[in-house]
Formats: sequence, C-alpha cells, structure tokens
Amino acid sequence: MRGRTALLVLPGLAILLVAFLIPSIAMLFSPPGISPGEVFARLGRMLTDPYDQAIVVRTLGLGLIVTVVCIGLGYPIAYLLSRSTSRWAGVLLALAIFPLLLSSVVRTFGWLVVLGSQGAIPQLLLTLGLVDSAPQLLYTPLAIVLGLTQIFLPLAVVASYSALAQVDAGLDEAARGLGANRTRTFWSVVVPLSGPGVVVAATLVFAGAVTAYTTPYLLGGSRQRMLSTQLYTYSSTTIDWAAASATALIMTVLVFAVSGLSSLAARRGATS
Amino acid sequence: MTHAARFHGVSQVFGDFTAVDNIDLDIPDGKLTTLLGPSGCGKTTSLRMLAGYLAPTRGTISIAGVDSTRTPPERRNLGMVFQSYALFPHMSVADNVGFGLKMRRVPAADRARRVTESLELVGLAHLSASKPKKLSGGQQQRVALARAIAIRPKLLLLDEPLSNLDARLRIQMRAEIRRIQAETGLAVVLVTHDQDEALEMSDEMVLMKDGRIQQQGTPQAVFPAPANRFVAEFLGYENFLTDAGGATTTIRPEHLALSVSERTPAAETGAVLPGVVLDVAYRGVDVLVTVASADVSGARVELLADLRAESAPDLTPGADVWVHVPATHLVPLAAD
Amino acid sequence: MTHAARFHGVSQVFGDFTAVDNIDLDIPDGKLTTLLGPSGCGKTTSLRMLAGYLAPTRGTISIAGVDSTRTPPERRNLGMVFQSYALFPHMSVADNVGFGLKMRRVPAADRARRVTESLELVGLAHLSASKPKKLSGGQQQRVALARAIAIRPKLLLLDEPLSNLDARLRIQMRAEIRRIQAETGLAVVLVTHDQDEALEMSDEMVLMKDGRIQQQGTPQAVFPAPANRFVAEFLGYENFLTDAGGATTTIRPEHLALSVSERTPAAETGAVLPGVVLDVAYRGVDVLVTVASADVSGARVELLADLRAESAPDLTPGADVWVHVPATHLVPLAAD
Amino acid sequence: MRTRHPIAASLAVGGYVVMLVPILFVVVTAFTAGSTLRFPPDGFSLRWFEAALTYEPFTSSLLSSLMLAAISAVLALALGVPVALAVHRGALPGRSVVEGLFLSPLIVPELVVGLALYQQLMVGFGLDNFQTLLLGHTVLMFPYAVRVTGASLALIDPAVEDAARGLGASPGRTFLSVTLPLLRPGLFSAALLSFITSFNNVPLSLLLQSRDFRTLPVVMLDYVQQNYDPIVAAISVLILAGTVLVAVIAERTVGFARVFGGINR
Amino acid sequence: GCSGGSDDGDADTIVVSTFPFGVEEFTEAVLDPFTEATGIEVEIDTGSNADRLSQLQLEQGEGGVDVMLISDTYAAIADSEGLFQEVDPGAVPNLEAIAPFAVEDAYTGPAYSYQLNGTMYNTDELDATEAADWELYANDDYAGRLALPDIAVTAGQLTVSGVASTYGDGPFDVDTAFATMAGWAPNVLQFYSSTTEMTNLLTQGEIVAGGALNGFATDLIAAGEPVGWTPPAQGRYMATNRAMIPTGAPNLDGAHQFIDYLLSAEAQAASAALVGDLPVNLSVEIPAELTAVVGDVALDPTAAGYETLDPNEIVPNRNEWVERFAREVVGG
Ligand SMILES: Nc1ncnc2c1ncn2[C@@H]1O[C@H](COP(=O)(O)OP(=O)(O)OP(=O)(O)O)[C@@H](O)[C@H]1O
Ligand SMILES: Nc1ncnc2c1ncn2[C@@H]1O[C@H](COP(=O)(O)OP(=O)(O)OP(=O)(O)O)[C@@H](O)[C@H]1O
Ligand SMILES: [Mg+2]
Ligand SMILES: [Mg+2]
Repeated sequence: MRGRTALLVLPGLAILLVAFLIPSIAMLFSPPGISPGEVFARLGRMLTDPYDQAIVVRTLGLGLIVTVVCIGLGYPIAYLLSRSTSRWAGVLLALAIFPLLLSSVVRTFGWLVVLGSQGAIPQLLLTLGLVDSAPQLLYTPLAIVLGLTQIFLPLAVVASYSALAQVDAGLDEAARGLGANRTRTFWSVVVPLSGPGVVVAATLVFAGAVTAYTTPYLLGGSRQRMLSTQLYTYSSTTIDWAAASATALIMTVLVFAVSGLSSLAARRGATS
Repeated sequence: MTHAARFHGVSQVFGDFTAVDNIDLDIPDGKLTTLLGPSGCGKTTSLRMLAGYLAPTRGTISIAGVDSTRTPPERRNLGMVFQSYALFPHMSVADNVGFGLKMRRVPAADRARRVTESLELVGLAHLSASKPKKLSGGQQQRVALARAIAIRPKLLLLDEPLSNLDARLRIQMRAEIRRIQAETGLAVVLVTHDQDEALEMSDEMVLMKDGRIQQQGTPQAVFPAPANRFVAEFLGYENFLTDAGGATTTIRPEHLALSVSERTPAAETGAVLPGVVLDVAYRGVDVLVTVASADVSGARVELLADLRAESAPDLTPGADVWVHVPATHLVPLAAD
Repeated sequence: MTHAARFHGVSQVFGDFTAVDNIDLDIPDGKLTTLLGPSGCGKTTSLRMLAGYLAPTRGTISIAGVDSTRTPPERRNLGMVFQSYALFPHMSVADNVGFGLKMRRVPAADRARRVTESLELVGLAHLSASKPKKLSGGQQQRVALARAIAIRPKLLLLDEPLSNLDARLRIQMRAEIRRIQAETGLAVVLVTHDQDEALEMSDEMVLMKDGRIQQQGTPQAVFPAPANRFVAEFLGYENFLTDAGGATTTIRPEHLALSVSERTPAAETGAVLPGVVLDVAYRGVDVLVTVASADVSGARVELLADLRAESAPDLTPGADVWVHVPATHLVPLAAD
Repeated sequence: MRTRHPIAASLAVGGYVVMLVPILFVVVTAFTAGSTLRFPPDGFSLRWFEAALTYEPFTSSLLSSLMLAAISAVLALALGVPVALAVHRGALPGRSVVEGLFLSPLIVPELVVGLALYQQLMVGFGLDNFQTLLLGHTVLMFPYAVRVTGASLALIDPAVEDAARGLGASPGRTFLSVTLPLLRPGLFSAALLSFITSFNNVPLSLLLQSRDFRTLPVVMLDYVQQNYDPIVAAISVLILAGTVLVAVIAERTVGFARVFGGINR
Repeated sequence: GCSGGSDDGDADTIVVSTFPFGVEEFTEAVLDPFTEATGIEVEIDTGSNADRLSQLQLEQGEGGVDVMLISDTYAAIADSEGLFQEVDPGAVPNLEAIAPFAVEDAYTGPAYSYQLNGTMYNTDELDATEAADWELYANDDYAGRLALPDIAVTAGQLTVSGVASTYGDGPFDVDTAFATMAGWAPNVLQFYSSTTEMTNLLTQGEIVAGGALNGFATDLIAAGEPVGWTPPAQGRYMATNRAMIPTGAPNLDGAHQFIDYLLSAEAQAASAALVGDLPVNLSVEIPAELTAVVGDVALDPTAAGYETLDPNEIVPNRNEWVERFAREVVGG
C-alpha cells in the first residue's frame, strides 16, 4: 500500500517539474544570454551593497508585518465564522472573499481615495482636529501594509477557515469545562489544533506579500523599493536579466527560509 | 439539605424535538446522584445544560444556590467526563490531565504531583507521555476521568465514565470515585446504564424517560418500590401481573421460585401459578428460566425467573412447572 | 471444525511496545467468539489486524482458510463496529447504514429495505434522516451496529458494541445479534468488558492479558475452571485460598455462605472458617459482605460473599461470622 | 451576529474595514457621470457600465479568464489533492521536501516563471498560448491544492476512512465518498483561492497572451496604462456583482456556510 | 511573439506587433485600409515594450513577427543586439515624405509617430508659464504636490535629459541632472512609473503638476477637465515610436509594404485623427484635439526646439542611469 500511495504524487510532480521547476530553475540560474556565473556575480554584488541590503530588509520586514497583520485579523474572522451558527456567517464569509476578485490596480485607486492627502482618513483627522495638516499616508510603508493586507487578508481568512472548520467544537467545550475561558481555550486548544492550517495561511500570505508587485509599487511609491519592484525594474525597464535573476533568487530563498522556519516551528510546537 | 445544583422547569428543544421536557431536579450536595434512563432519554443533554454548554430553552439552573443559567462553563467549576471523552489530541496524557490545573494557575510542581496522583488513580501513570490517539478505548476513558478528577471540582459530572472498562477495573474505579467523593465532599452526577453501578454507588437515583423525570430517591427507596412500569422494567423487574383488583403488580426474576410440584418449596403467602418452561439460559452462577403462564386475572404472561444454579430444579423447555410468586415481593405499580 | 479466521503467531509491536504478543487464535465458523481482557490488553489491536487495518508485525492471519495477511480491508468482507463508532459525520443515519450495501452495488430499493430493517432492529428507524452529530451516545453506537450488520458479512467484528446502552436495550441487542447469527450462520467476534454478556452470548471465550491469550474455550468450560489466577479474577472469582498442600484455590462470592453460628447452615464438605465482618454493601437483590478471615494455611485473607438479600443473616461490620467454603465449588488454579 | 469574543470580534471588524472600505469608494466612483475616476463622483450615471459591457476586449477576455481559471483550478485540484493525500495518509518518503516543492510556485516570482514558461514551453516545445497558460496557471495553484487541502486533511479522523474500507469501499471509493466530502472546507477554500489567483493573475500571464486568447486582468492592465477612466471601476463592480449573485444562489440553494462548513455544522 | 496559429511565410499575411492599447482605433485607422489597399491580411500581436522585447530576445528575432511597432529606447536595445534588420529604403518610398528626425541612422527602422515631453498641470492652480518652468519643481509652495516620471518610463529619460541640458552641459550630463532633481525630490510626491497613475493623482487633486508626455493629456483636455499641458521652457525632448522589422520576419515584402503604408499621408492622417498619434509626415493636417494640447509644436517639432535623444548615448548607459536615478534622485 505504501508504494501505491507514493504513486499519487507522480502526475502532479511530473507537471510541476516540466511546467515549473525545470524551466524556472533554468531561467533563474541562466537567463537568456547570461551565464550562471554572471548571475552569481551580480548576486554577490547585491548582497554586499547597502542600498540593496536595505531593500532586502525592507521586503522581509514588510512581508513579516503583513503576514502578522493578515493572520492577526484573518484568523479571528475565520474562527468566529467557523464557530458561528448564525445564517449571517455564510454572507460574511462571502464578503471576506469578494475583495480577492478586485483587480489590484482598481483597489489601489480605492486606497488613493482613502489615504491621499485629499482622502478620507487625512481629511477625517483634520476635521477632528487631531492633526494640523494632512499627514502623508500615501507612499509610505503604512500604505503598503494596508494595501497588501487588503489583498492577502481574504486569503488568510479562507485558508485558516478550512483548517478551523475541521477542529471539533467538542474540544472547545472540554477546555471550557476545565476552567479555560474563551481566550485560553482559543490559545490552548483551537490554535494548536488548527496550527498547520495557520502555518499554511501564513506561508501563502508571506510569499504573496514578498512577491507582489503592483500594490507595493502603487501604494509605496518609488521611494519604498522592495525586491519585487526591483525585479520589475530589472525585467521590464532595463532588461537586465542577471540582476533580475539575482533578485528573484534572493526572493525565493527568503520565502523558502521563512516558510521552512515557520513550519519547523509549528512542528516543534505540535510535538512538544 | 443543601443543593449542589437545581433545575427549575428546564427544557431543551432541538428544532421541533424536545430532548428535555420541563424538569425540576435537585442535585444534593456532597452526594452521588445517578441519572438513569434509556438511550436518548436526555441524560447527556441535561448534563450539558448543567455544565453550561447548552443554554436551556426554558427554565433556570442554579448552582450552589446561585442562578447560573447564563454562567459560562469555565466559571462553573465543574469537572466533566464526556461520553465521547473529548481528549485534546495535541497534548500528552499528562498535559490533558494537567490542563484544568494549569487554567487554575496551579504551580508547575504541584500540578505535576496532582497529575501523577490522578493518573495513578486510574492506573495510567506509565502512559503519561503518550498522545491520546495511541491509547486503547478504555485507557482514553480513564484519562478523561483523571482529567475531570484532577481539578477537584465542586461538582463532578460523569457521562458514562466507565462504560469501556472491564468489570474489575470498573469496580476499582467506582471505589475510587466514592473515595474521592467522601474525602472531598464534592457532589457527583453520574450517568450510567449499569444498574449495579447505580445501585451500588448512588446516594440518590434519578430515572428519566423521554426527557422527563420518572422517579427520584435513594436506591433503597427506589429499587424496591418503582413508581411505574417504566421504572420497574428499567430496574429489571421483568414480571408484570395483573392482580385480582385489575391493578398491575411486578416482581423481580430473582424473587420467583420454581418447583416441579406445587408443594415444594414450602408455599409462602402469595400465588402459585402453573406454567410451561419456554427457555433455560445458563449464566454462570445462575440460570434464567422463561415460563409461559397465566396470572390470576387469567391473562397469558411470560415470566422470567432467575435462580441460583445450584438450587435450581433440573428443567428443560416444555416441562411443566409451578411458579411461586411471594406476596412480600410483589410491588404494586401506578399507571405509567 | 472450520475456522472463520485464524491467527498464526501474530504480534503487533508499536515502537518498543508489544501490544499483541505472538498469539495463535482460531475463530470458529458460525459461532460467536468473545474477546475478554483488561483495558489495554490488545483486544482492539487484534480486531484491527483481523479487519486488515493494521498489518501484523509478525505472523499471518487467514480468513476462511485463505492467508489474508495482506488483503486490504475492503476485500475481507467483514463488518466491524468500532469502539469509537467512526460514523460518517457527513451522511445521514440511513446513508451510514446503507454505505456498505452501496459499495456492494445493492440496488437502491433493496438497499432502502435493508437499511430500514437494520435500523428497526436497533430501534432507530425514526432517526434515519438525522446526522450522527445530533444523536445521543447510545444512538450513535446503535447506528454503528446497524451499519455493520446491514451488509450481512461473513465475519462480524464488534468492539464493545453495546457499552453505551442501558441494560434493557443491551439484552435486546444481544438477542438480536444472536438471532442474526443463528439465521445467517456468520461468525462473530465480540469484544466486551461485560462478563454477563460474554457468558450469555459466547460460544467461545478468549481471555487476553498483556497481548497474550490466557485461556480459550466455551463459557461452560472456562467459567467453572479458570486456568489461572488472572482468569479467575477476571471472571469474578474474588476469593483466593491456599489449601493444605500450598496450592491456590479460588471460589466465587456467590458460593460462599455465612452463618452466625458454625452449624447453620448445614455444613457441607469443605472448610468452615471463622471471620469478622468488615463491610456490608447493599445491592438490590443481593448483599456483598466482606469478611476478614484466615485460610487453612493460616494466612490472613479477605473473603467476599455475595448473598441473596432475603436469605442473608443480619450482619453489621465487626460481627463474628463463620464462612462456609463448599469443597464442590473450590477451583484449583495453575500458577499464573 | 452576537459574539462572546470581544477581542476577536474587534479584530474581525477591523479586518472587514480594511478589506471593504476602499472597495466601497471604488464602487461608488463607477457610477460617476464624469469622465475621470474621481471621488466624490461627478453626478450619477450608468454610462461606464454600458461602456464596460460593450467594450469587446473586456467581454471576450472575461470569458477567456473564466474558462482558464475554471479549467486550471479543476486540473490543479485533480493533480494536487492526490499529492496531499500521499503526504498526509501515505508513508511518503521525504514528505516535507515534497510539500516544499509544491509550495515553490508561489515563491518563485511569477514574472520569472512567465518568462521561463515562454522560453521552454512555447519557444522550446512549441505549445500554444492557451496550453502554456493552462499549465502555468495549474502549477501556480498547486500550493493551494496541496497545502490548503492538506491542512484540512490532517484534521480528518482516519477512523472513518477505515470504516469505509471495512464496509467494502476500495481506497478510491473511500476517497470519493468519505474523504472528499469531509475535505469540503479545504477543497472549497483551495478551489476558491485557485480560481481567484488565476482570475486575477497578471505577471505570469503577461508574456503568454496571444491575439486569440487574452485574459481579463492583462487586458485591464493594458487599458489602464493608457486610460484610467471609470470603465475599469465599472467592470470591477460588474465582477463583484456577479460574485454576489453566485454567492446568493449558493446560499439559497445549498447554503454557503454548509458548502464551506466543516464537521461542526 | 506568438508562433501558434500564425501563417509563417504566407505572402498574403503579415504579423504586426504593437502596443496593447488603442488597438481598435489603430485597426480602423491603419490596418483595415492597408488590407484594402494591398490585399495583405494583418494579424496583430500586442504587449508592452518590455514584454515584446523580452519575447524577441527569447526567440532571437524569430517568432513570426513581420513588423514591430515599439518605442525608440526598446528599438535601440534590440538593434544593439541585432534583433532587427535594416528597413530597405528602396521598398519604402514614403521615407522621403517624413520628417528628418524620423529617419535617423541610429535605428534600423523609421519613426512613424512621436511624443513630446512636457508638464501636465492643473489649470485652476497654475498657468502655462509657471508649469513650463523647471523651477516649478523647486518651489516649496507646491511641496508634496508634484510628480515626476521615473527614469524607467519614456518621459523619465526625456525629463532627465531636459534637466541635464537646462542646468548642465547637454542632454547626457546626468550628474548635473540627478543632482538637480535630487534637490527637487523632497517636493515630489511620487516618481511615477505609470502615467495614468500620475493623471489620477492630478484629477483627484493630490498633485498640481507633473512631467508627462503630451499623449496622456489629450483625453483629459477634450473631456473638459481643468488640465493643461505645456512644453518646458527649455530642454525639450521627444521620443519616437518606430516601425522595426525583426531579423526573422517571414514576410519581408509585406513588412516593407506595411511600413510604407504606415508612413503614407493617408495613414498618418487617420492615425492622428483616430489614435491621437502625432504624425511624422509633417504635411498631414493635425486634428484640433491634438493642437488643443500641443499647440503649434506638432507642425514642426524640430522647429519648436524639440530634439530626439541619441540612442547610442542611452543604450550603453541606461542600466547604470536607472540604478543611479533610484539611488541618487529617488532615495532609498
Ligand atoms: N498506535 C499505537 N501506538 C502505540 N501504542 C498503541 C497504539 N495503539 C494501541 N496502543 C497500545 O496498545 C495496547 C493495546 O491497545 P488496544 O486498543 O488493543 O487495547 P484494548 O484491549 O482494546 O483495550 P480497551 O478495552 O481499553 O479498549 C494499549 O496499551 C495501547 O496503549
Ligand atoms: N443537537 C441535537 N439536535 C437534535 N437532536 C438532538 C441533539 N442532541 C441530542 N438530540 C436528541 O436528543 C435526545 C437526547 O439526547 P441525549 O444525548 O441527551 O441522550 P442520552 O440520554 O444521553 O442518551 P445515551 O444514553 O444514548 O447517551 C436524543 O434523542 C437525541 O437524538
Ligand atoms: Mg448520552
Ligand atoms: Mg479497545
């Protein structure tokens, strides 16, 4: 039986190899007209350049912040929806999914209207007298975090929900009966049991946030450069494939490292 | 008498089905109360309302004299063994048992000691590091028991806590529950389907049927005097006879005697009915004999006699026998 | 005798723990075999190997004479009631019960009829449209039983199938299982912790301890002659005495008699030992009396007597009594 | 919805605000009578909706996108769920390596993947655009199909699968009749995420367009590069409305939460 | 760049690769009349400059495209890699009819249209003179309400060169340009890389002015928005869109016929009217909508002081300039 279950991987793996892994690896290490040596040389230069280092740090930092915010907001939504018996739960779930359908370019306009100096938030703050002049929100890290949160929060909700929906509510009850209030029940029973789902959700969000281009560019502006905007510049403006590959390699390693660490941590947490 | 808990006119309606129907129930303090009744009669539902998992559709529940109908479970200080155990699959046996203590912020050292104590009590100290998935059914059930006991609650709710244990272990566990109860003076509500268990352990028995309470009292009061046919049947009164006045009376199989001639054994006050043996079932120390007979009203009845194997006459199906029905053990029944 | 199934030197090792230890076991065809033993002794593990869910670490299992060690569960044509029920939560009760029939491509009309039949048998026809989550514990257990029975398998494996049912329902279900077995001639393996159930239902009993088989035989053979102290204790022999020759003998509580004077009741062949009453427990129709005494070798023993309530002398703790030990019921034991 | 989780509820409300408020502004602007995307809108009219519906590139690429998303989501699940099964139910050697591999399409920047697929599949193997897009999108969805369903699968009690086998179901039947229905929340999530990922995808699809087969997001992107008028808001609102419609129908017929709901419903 | 379904080598068909927007108008203005005139069917293939260049690189000039309409910078990059072939002047008589700047030797193919760099501004807040002055960007009164193109977009390089020639020694004195622009940067809300993003900021009232190509102002001005466009007072540069023939073009003859038609007065007039492209055939009448934006400049841009940039200066330095722009002007 063991041999046979392993066979289930084969069709998917074959497609993955042919339609993704082999072409991508070839492209990453040896883009058109460029040798792997040049890619690595460029990679070396990037990793030692303070300007590029700052971009890596910013990308990692914003990626992590967005992930934390998305899980921090999305998991409670998923939890409440998965435990609710209300008819509204279905509607709310659908509402959490709609935003995914809006093209990111269009969404950005919404943020312009909310965050721009003439927009809703600065004007509201002015009206309330909380600030003297409209604060600069657009083209700041905050704008990127908000924009990326909007894009990836639905993903966090949906991915967490699918795990939470499978956690037996009877165990919540058992914990409550043993004196755990809702909060502690949540942390000691619900969270660990849905942990693998949360790790998946976090990985999806982090990978998405690190590789997203449009939102960080349009909301973060030219000053908040991230790896993805750099990659875009290299591949679409300067057509500098060595730099593009080097940037893509850094992004790939970053996401792999973070997702690997998080699932390791989760596994450690589950077995301790 | 103080009450550990009290149901006042409590009902639980699921959709259009009434699982618990307007019950008033007092759980005496410091006593062990058993809840008995057929499968689906509302025992678990009642416990779940008492524990706070299910809000009553109607009525109120007070705990220790305070209306607690809306109190969340974690503030009721109850221990509960769920019929389905509900062990935490991601925690070791020890962590399961220690969970309630942790919630009560018992210091780690104390906690470890009490966990070990509770696990020793159920004979599972050697499995404290295992995950519940790896335990046998009975072992899981005992972990659930240890988990509920470890917190030393004011009120312990046990939903068939011993159903998957063998007789010896059951007897041992019953004794432990009784001992803990005596030592700590807590109140216990025990759901069981085992009459012996109920009779042996209860201070108070509550019999339920279709969501309603049929009878409540000490075993000594209830057992010899079932209030109605349902209770009688449930307690193992197998024989129902209509007396000369048309009222129904009942008698336990153990109280019937059989003889091949009418005279022996010495006739007591009561009826002696002729009959034909239908079935003889060997059960170790005793023998169950089913006899087709007719009661004093002339109606055909099937009677079941439970005889000690060594003193039973040698009977085979088809044999004619006399059934002796001692008047002292005949119990008159109210209509259902 | 044909065999429905046979274990040859089967072991199951989990990590470094041997749950089933080199057992040889024959399951006779057309009979009901019970598997008894303390919690965690390997009963469920044995059933799971027989059903094909767990490959034996060592040994082979043959079914109907064919080595089936590597046959997947779905090709063994077995019905199984899991200790944890394992009902399909997403299907209605009827769909759960009909599942096996569907897999066997029984036409829909036939299937509906057999589902209804099976559900009627367990008294749940009225709940056929419910989801398992909404059922009480005992109802779920009965659905599991109906599901296993509905497919009319060649071999029916029941892992504590009645543990959550009340006495009346249990008796009824036992009768149904026996009836089905008699009608269809299938073989049944029943795990139970209930001695009465085992004695009443079994054609063959298998006693296990720590993954090993201790004794196997008909109830009539095993019950009066337990092979060792473990079996004796397990079957409710509470009293162990060392005889003059230093060998251990045992006797059931029901076979002890008590008298306040040595003479009455009329002494039979056997010992009459003086003792002091330690405890008297009321149990409905009988009374359990614990007596501190000394056996013929002079060793201090605690004896338990189970007396019919009406014929028991009036005793209180501290009273002096004579314990009558009839030689005919004394069972010599092999060393463990 | 009444809740006894004040903290979780506040976080949830915050989440919904972040998700929905910017969209509300966009929705409102689509009804402008003016010719620029501006808030507050200049008057009210439906002209941009009419324009969106009659702009042929939008309508034809919408159909293409829907088709591509649907087919590739089905393909991804058909290939990915067996992988999740092998990872969580079988004794697969190198389990975490396999999981990592199937996560990687999400990690390698899509621009690079698009270029790689163009080079290898279209130029190299001579596949046409649609085939390449289909393969690319399918692969892009693998992370959802494998990991999201996997997280769900890990929580399903294997005993019920045993029970099905014991009742005569082959592993395949067991999967179809027991595992799959129980996996519904995971499958549904994965399908939804996959579908949407494909439906919104730009970077991977950019290079793989052809004159016959173009996807909506790329067409929209092309459009806004020249002209950022309310027509793009209008088409977005139309898509949202379509989704609401589907959701309402799902809710009315089967119940959205039921389709999506797990063992506790 | 798609090979699927294209009838390579078919004498009656050509594949034209063009920009992804305004395709319907372009078809009506040029493609359909061309087919009518020559009997040659046109299949079109669209994509951004960068995407199509990437595709061309990956296909090494093959891929079935006969004519590629592409911006000058990208045309020059591809030229530098030898991906285009020389357009045969003998086969394109209309080369004679177009402005001299459109037939520079630096490219293998002619320009068929051009775009002017300038400043787009809010007419309620600024007048044309203020907007034309580069010092606008140094004016603190408008701090945070100005936008400039990133060097990555077409207008970006033109702006850098405009600043370089105004404040330094000629269009390629990027050191001066970068230093000057870095001084402006605190006033600049966004160095945009999508012009519609900038127009959005403008119409939403977030900015008062921003550097932009003339083409993006046409619709806004026609719609009556309070928006104007003006050439800079100094440092006027323009970009061209060019018609190039890939080395692997299957239908060379058709390609030449198409380019010839594209440069004809008829096609130039139609695309000015329908697409809004400024004609390189200067004899063509300029539609009112375009003159409303650019005034008389379009009659003869060279005479108005507009120059093109030498690709041989740009292509080798572009990557470095892009990097430097990000670091020195935009800041990290
Ligand atoms: N997967 C497993 N891993 C490790 N140990 C296991 C596993 N499954 C069972 N065991 C151990 O094997 C022993 C036998 O278990 P089994 O379930 O067969 O007991 P059982 O006889 O059915 O007991 P019960 O009457 O309590 O159900 C137990 O001690 C149990 O802890
Ligand atoms: N959530 C529910 N929805 C609908 N009906 C329910 C629900 N929970 C329980 N019931 C029904 O209510 C009745 C009482 O259930 P309960 O679990 O209290 O029975 P019980 O007395 O504990 O039985 P058992 O001895 O079989 O465990 C049963 O008929 C059951 O089917
Ligand atoms: Mg119950
Ligand atoms: Mg078991």
